Amino acid sequence: MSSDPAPEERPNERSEQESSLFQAPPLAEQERMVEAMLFASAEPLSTGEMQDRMPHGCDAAEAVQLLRKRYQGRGVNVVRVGDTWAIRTAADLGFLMSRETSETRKLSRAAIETLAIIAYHQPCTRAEIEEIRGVSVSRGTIDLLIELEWIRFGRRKMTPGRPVTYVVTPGFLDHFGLETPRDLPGLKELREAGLLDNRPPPGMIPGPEDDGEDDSFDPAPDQEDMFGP
Amino acid sequence: MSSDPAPEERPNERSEQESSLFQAPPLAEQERMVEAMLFASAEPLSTGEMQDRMPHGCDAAEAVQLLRKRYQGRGVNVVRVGDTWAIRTAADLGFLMSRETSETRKLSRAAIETLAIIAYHQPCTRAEIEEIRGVSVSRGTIDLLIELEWIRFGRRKMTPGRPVTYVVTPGFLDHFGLETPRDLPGLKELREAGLLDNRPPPGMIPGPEDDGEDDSFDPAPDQEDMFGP
Amino acid sequence: MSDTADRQDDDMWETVAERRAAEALIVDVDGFEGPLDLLLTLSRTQKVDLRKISVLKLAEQYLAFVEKARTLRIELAADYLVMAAWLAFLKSRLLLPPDPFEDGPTGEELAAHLAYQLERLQAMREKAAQLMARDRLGRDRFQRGIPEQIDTARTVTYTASLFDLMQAYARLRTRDDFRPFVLDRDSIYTMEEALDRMRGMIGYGGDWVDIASFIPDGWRRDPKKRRSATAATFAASLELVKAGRATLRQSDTFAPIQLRPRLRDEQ
Repeated sequence: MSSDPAPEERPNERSEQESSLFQAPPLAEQERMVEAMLFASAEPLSTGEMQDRMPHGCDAAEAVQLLRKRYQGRGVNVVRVGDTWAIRTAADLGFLMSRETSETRKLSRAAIETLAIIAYHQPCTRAEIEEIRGVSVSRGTIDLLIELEWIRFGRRKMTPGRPVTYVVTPGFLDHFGLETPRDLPGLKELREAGLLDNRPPPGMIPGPEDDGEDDSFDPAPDQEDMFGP
Repeated sequence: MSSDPAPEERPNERSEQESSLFQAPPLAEQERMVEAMLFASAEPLSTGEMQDRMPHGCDAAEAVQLLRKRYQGRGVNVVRVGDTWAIRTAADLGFLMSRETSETRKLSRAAIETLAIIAYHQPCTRAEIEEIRGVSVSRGTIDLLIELEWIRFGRRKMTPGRPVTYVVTPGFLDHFGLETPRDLPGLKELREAGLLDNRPPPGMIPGPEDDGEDDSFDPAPDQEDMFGP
Repeated sequence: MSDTADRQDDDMWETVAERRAAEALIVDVDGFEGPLDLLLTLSRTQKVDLRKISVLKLAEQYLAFVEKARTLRIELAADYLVMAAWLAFLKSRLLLPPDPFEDGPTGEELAAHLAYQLERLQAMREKAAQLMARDRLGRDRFQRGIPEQIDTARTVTYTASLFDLMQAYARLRTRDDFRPFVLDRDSIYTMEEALDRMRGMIGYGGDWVDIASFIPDGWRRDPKKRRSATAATFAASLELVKAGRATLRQSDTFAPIQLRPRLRDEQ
């Protein structure tokens, strides 16, 4: 008890929590808790974050699955966003929400294409984006996408110059309604068609570090991880 | 449906909406709509406002009642706010809306020194602490130690100005694993523990009680008084 | 240049309307996002699967475009011209029989890569469009309008061990012990003290005085103190002589040392 600095601040909760130390609340109750937390938050929450706030012994992951089922087909749905969960209105009811729509900035073609290239090729360097688009990428385009919190810096590539890479964020997944980057439309087809390969121009002998395939920065595991089968 | 600002963006919904002009959607569907609106709205909505946004023939008031029933006992409830409706966290789950972060911080040097002086010299005035530390003691340092319940006010000193004194508390003894303040190691033990490794000139080894302070500075009698058997 | 390409070019300039349209295409060169974008646009006139595109025909179209742009004196960015040069090279590679002694990629390989680049760019454009057409947050799907404030109750636990406490106290006490070092001076009379005392006593002019008379009262009995005071007074006397304020004399070895303040005009 001496390690507890302020037990007298919340005596009730404290004792509630303690009494439940060895007996987690029923699952239905846990579901209610997850429901309350997801409703209250505009941002997606991880099961870890939720579990931290729940009484001892709760299983937020299981409760989320129950809740998700409960909200299937309802006006709001429990959606997965990467490793996190959120409640979002059903897409077919968007017309009701016209008043909530805030003026969204019109994105330039360069920004949209750059975003798509990063999403499908991540982790992706600026040089790779430029190679695919055939033009240089302006600083402002990348800045805008970072500002929108749709992309962020990934690890540096272990190629000469150690270029930074870009990857998409959970905010990107949330915005475009994707559970994981694997759910990007047509990803499998593109990969099968070889269109996601880093194919060097003929005549260029790909060195061991030429396309970042070296051991210390092998993009494959990342992609496997994110886009895996 | 002139309220739809971008009908050309979602032609399908548009036509769906039009086909429903003369036939209100099923009540279950209306309930979904109300659910989505209440969820997404930045402020509570009246049934009138909701009905304005809903397809022709809908009865928002009825849909709200259905929804309210559905959420009874759930983690969030549909509640009436004046003439309007809102979704709110169930009252019993309010505790989930606070995140507890605990942080372990090391006591500042000023605080630990002040505490040490009070422990070794109690009852001890602020002026005495300052004399020993050689710098002034901030109000915040004393406040923090009081807040931690490691020190408290002792009796006023019978010297001009009748300054307040500070003494350590049983909580202090508990935290530091001492039975009485007399268990604090003296300078001899400190030296043996290697804490006073610089050898002061001979004849200059003041013990904790041996620094020429007046009698009231002697911790022994008062401690007897405070924590005595 | 093949006949078909020439005829096509002629056709392009047949009517005023078409000519205007073509000019618009050229003048609007800024509207293209680089040579690859232009090539992709041109490839659409072939109306075939990008994988079956005739790169040779495409190269000719591009070169014709650049040529037209030049006759219209339209400034073309350097990369358009670089592409033109490369396509001219590619065209020659595709038209001439392969040189068995020459290293490097064949025309077909180069053409295949260009086709691949176009296909990849086209694919990315389609995906970008699909992405933007998804049910997007804030347009089709919405988050909670009144998110509830999660108040963070931060509990700070301060830690300090008994060792910290002892160390802090030891630090304070040790600092006391090591205040600027001062010798135990109970029985030491310094030259500075002697000087101060003597300066105050001698004034200007006067008789010879035994320097022992300058030793303060308390310093005469205790031998330790007397020794210190005598030495200090002697040293101070020498200082006064050095400063020209006094003269010293001693009649004999071990005889008393006498001091006489110097007169002002003696200096």
